Amino acid sequence: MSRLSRLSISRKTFLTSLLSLLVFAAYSAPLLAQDSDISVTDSTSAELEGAPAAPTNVLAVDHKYDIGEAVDVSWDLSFDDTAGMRNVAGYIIYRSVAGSAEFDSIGAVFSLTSSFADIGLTRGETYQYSVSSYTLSGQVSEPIVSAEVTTEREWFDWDEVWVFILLVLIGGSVMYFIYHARKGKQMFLRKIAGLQAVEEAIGRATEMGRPILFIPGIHDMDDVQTIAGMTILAKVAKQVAEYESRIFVPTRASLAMTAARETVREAYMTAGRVDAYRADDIYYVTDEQFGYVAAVNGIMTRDKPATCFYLGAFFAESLILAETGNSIGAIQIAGTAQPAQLPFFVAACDYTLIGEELFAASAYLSGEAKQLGSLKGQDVGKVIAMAAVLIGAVLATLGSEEGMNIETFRGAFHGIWSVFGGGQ
Amino acid sequence: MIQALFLSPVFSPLFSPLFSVVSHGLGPVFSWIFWILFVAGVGWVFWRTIKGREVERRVIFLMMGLTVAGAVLTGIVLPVQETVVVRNIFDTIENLEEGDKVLLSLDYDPSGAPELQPMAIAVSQHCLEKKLKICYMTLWGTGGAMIADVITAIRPDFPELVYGEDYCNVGYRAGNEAVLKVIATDFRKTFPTDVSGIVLDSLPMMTGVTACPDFSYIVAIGSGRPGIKEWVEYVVEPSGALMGSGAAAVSAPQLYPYYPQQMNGMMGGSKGASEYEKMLRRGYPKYGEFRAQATEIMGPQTVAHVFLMLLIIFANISFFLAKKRKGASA
Amino acid sequence: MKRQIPLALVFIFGWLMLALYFIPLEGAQKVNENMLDWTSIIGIFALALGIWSLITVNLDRIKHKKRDWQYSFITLFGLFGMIIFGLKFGGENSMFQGQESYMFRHFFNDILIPIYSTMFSLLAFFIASAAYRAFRARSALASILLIGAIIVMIRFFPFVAEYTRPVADWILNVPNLAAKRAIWMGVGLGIVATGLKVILGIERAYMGRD
Amino acid sequence: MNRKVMIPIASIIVFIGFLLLKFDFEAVDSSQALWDAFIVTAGGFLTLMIFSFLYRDNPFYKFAEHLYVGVSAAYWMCVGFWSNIVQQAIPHLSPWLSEALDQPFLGYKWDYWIPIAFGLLLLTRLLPDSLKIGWLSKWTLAFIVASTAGLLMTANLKANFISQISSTMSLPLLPDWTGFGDFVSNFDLSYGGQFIKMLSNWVIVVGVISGLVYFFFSKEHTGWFGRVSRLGIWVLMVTFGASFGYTVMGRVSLLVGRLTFLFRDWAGIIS
Repeated sequence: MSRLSRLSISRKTFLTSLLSLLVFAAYSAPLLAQDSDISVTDSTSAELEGAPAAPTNVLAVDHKYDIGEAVDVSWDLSFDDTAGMRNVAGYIIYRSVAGSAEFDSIGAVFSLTSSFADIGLTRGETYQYSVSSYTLSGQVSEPIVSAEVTTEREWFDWDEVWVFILLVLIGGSVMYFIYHARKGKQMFLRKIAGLQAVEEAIGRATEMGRPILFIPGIHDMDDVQTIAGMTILAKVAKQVAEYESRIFVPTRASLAMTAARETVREAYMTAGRVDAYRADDIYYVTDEQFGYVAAVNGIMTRDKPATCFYLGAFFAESLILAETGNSIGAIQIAGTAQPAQLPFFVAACDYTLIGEELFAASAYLSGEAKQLGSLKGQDVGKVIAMAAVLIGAVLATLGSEEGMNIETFRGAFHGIWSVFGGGQ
Repeated sequence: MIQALFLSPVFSPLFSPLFSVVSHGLGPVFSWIFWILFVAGVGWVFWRTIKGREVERRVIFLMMGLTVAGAVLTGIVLPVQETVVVRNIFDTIENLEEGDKVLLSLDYDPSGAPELQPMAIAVSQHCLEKKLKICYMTLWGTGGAMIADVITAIRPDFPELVYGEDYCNVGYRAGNEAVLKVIATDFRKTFPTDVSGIVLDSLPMMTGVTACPDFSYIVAIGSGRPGIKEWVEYVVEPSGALMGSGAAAVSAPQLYPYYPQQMNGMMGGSKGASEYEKMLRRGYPKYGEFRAQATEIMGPQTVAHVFLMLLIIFANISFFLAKKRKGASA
Repeated sequence: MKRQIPLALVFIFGWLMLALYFIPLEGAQKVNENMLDWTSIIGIFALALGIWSLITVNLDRIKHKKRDWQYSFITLFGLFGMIIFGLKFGGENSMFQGQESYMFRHFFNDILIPIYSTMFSLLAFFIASAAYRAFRARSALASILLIGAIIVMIRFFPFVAEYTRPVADWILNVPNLAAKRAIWMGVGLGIVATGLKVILGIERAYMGRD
Repeated sequence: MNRKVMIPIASIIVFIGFLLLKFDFEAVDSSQALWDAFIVTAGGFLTLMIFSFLYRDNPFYKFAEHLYVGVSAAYWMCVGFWSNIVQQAIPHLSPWLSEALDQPFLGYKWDYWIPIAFGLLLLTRLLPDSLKIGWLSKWTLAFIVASTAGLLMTANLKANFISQISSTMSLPLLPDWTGFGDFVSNFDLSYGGQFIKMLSNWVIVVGVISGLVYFFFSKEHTGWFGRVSRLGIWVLMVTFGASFGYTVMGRVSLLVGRLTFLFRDWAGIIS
């Protein structure tokens, strides 16, 4: 029980830290937006005959967090865009380079748009921008000029700061629990149905004297799902070697074949049966998706494997494989992180590892403490997600109510939301 | 004589709301034979179910094959209902102005073609009717052939089209998501030339196009990865371009989360395509029913659906009967 | 040595790629973009291994007259035939123009694509047999699966569609969205944790030993 | 004569018969006409061969399968070789090689040597085992796996985790709420109505949270936690059922495409 109570403390700590981070972000977001090199140029009423009112408050700000190649231009909408004549068709943006009075038109946006990102500039150069509104009939307002702005380089991409913070939080807790687990801390883990069946399924194949088929998905090693599949393959192959059964691993990707060979050979070596390892049972078929499926179908109907594993990235072929496997009476264990293919595996296989369970499976099967520790780190990530969803929902609810004095919450909420990239 | 009987006023009103038959099919006599066989087959499966026997998978295969084959041969057409998700795409294109540029990305291969090609054709026809300029591209190596097919299909309707002025084809570049990442901000970096090596600057319609948002509308039609999800992630989200999409039925549900924020409309599978064809037909009557590819597919699909639903119902009846029997014997 | 160097490589490249994401540096973006090129170039070398494996497996089958060994001739015939069509020599008028060759392109587009689409269309049959077997109200979970499928399937029928369509659309838009989001979040976490384990060298089954 | 000989011979005769039927004898370019006829005939036969697998495994299916594997493997290798090595890498490596392969030299790029080097390391696997340098291939594996893992971690965290959270956390649980009285008097079951809006937001928030609870590994799913996790798996199952049902449509359309080809282009039954 002490274990559980300690767990809840760590969770509380994470919740509190998350909350404080969110609140911090909410307050700092407006500060970040108000930058020093903002210029305010008030416009007077339109001087040109029939021309729409000019936009106001034209600001040009160096785009933060980049290598210094972009400037964000923004302005307040023309009076004739939102009210007044309502004849504004859009805005034209002009740019001049350091001191030159010559403004070139660099782009235009539709009406009701109040920002423009100018990219592909030179770092360290000073620019000046101006914006005019125009109507469909071609009248253009006087241009409103911004203050000068110099592009700068930064060394950290602050646009991605939330990715960084969450990476540190989640990665940190994964590492923290791995470290703890290494020190011999016992951890509770719930059961996953498909994984408990693995050993039984291999045993059954051995009894029936039939081989085992393992498909590590159809992606190459540049997909994390394939890597997870390989880790499971290592455990399966080890057991196959111990039971003196036989395993076939046809692959669609050639690098995956190389990896699978290493994996299986290692497993046979660990089991002390390196002489029984047959490299030719792990082979590349073809890169063509359905050519691969055709060949695997052939293997299934001819070799009649008693157990089929499908663990990795799958696409449309999932159901073809699973149904053919079913027709030969094989026990089938599938797992993928492709949400679109899960329904078919669930319908046609005996056991299915859903999404995250595929990644968890390798840790479960390895039984190594450090692997298991990472699962707890993943759970911390889920707590963060749940907390964020709940807090967000509560704040949004409060924010939608009229007459309550909750301006602070509302502001905080909008801050968080915008920092998270919402509302764009 | 027999034909006259089947076409007689007694029978045709009975079925006209259910389905109509297009001219290229085998005709009413065959349709009747087909329906009789279909009902007989389903009845047989039902009979076996009642008797508590499982239906073998090959029988299911055979029935499925006969159902779809029969429906294809008879050329059944069913009524289509429109949805807002598809209508949004149609309306966006309808409201664009003459000369606006549309980027059409066909990210699929021949296996996706039955569902997706009709979308590409219908959207192209609509754009050209509105005198918009279309730029074709693809993220799939096999997509080049798809673009060529679409262009071949639409050319006869618009003989006056000029390559480079009214439409162009920049073809395929390897790199999947990387291509999108780059064209979101710099179109020419990845596509300095069109598919046949002509420098993009020399194509009149591409002047002024420097990045994806320079297109008034992007329609991404795709069936996998890289596809619509990648378009949203690497183009729409960073650049704020306006996008509509056409997805294979299988991937449509998982793309719903992007509607309506990241994409303003989506055509899902042949259903979505046939809706678009219907809207197109209404606005531009010259596109008759006979030329609507997706609409033609819908008939067999629905018949197959009926069959599948019946199968599921039978399966459950047999399951409950078996349970009851087991309960009675115990 | 044999063991340490790969692990060191994993560590270095893993952290490097991770860090580059956050650094706005010309080089960083270039490496990010080039990574995909690099992977595809290495992929071709890997493909050589793959093709070699395909050839040896089939030759072995023929040599030992294993089951269906005759068909290995067809595979090898197809393989080498296509490779020959894919060669490039003899200048502009030759029929060998690499991947632009007439035969090479058309053999694939016109002969193999039909097989491809046919394989794909087998799904129509398998989906029927899978539905027949799986959609039975055996247990609470199976019943829920069944209900979800039925509601969505009847949305396509012309007459009932009017009434079932809103429900089906709602299921596809709302609970579907919730479930997909939960799956995606979980997958995101799983990938982060697995990636971290890879970079730290904890997950290294794919590299074998020795 | 036994079946093993009869079946291939009969098939070839039928094939040639079909070819003759499809051949346009009046065509100006007879080799083109032959090719056209061959394409349609072979396409149809191969289609039927694959369909025959539905009945059971048979020599025709085996033929199509083995042909498909061989040709497609070679196809992807050639395409990869020409586009990735010859067109992409060579023009940046050596002017001499570029010229030999008819490619314009585009200037040196040292970084293209990295994949080439790793690729060559991979090929050490092909050398005889007695040389004992096959293990060098693992360097390549290490490079690919690590760098893609590093790339994917951030990309996935952003796309799958953060963006999903941010789009879920903006849902008000009481949308357009102006009081209970208004809610009751304006009660509306239509799709855009307040009740459905509210229900949807609740379902999404509760669905996401219960789904996440289902994925929880380090806590036993019992008690209230178990009930929430049970709810989570129910939501997943409804979704799976719905997606399955939704997919049927698309799959049948592929079959329609194939059968249309068979009936129209191959057999010529329908126009």
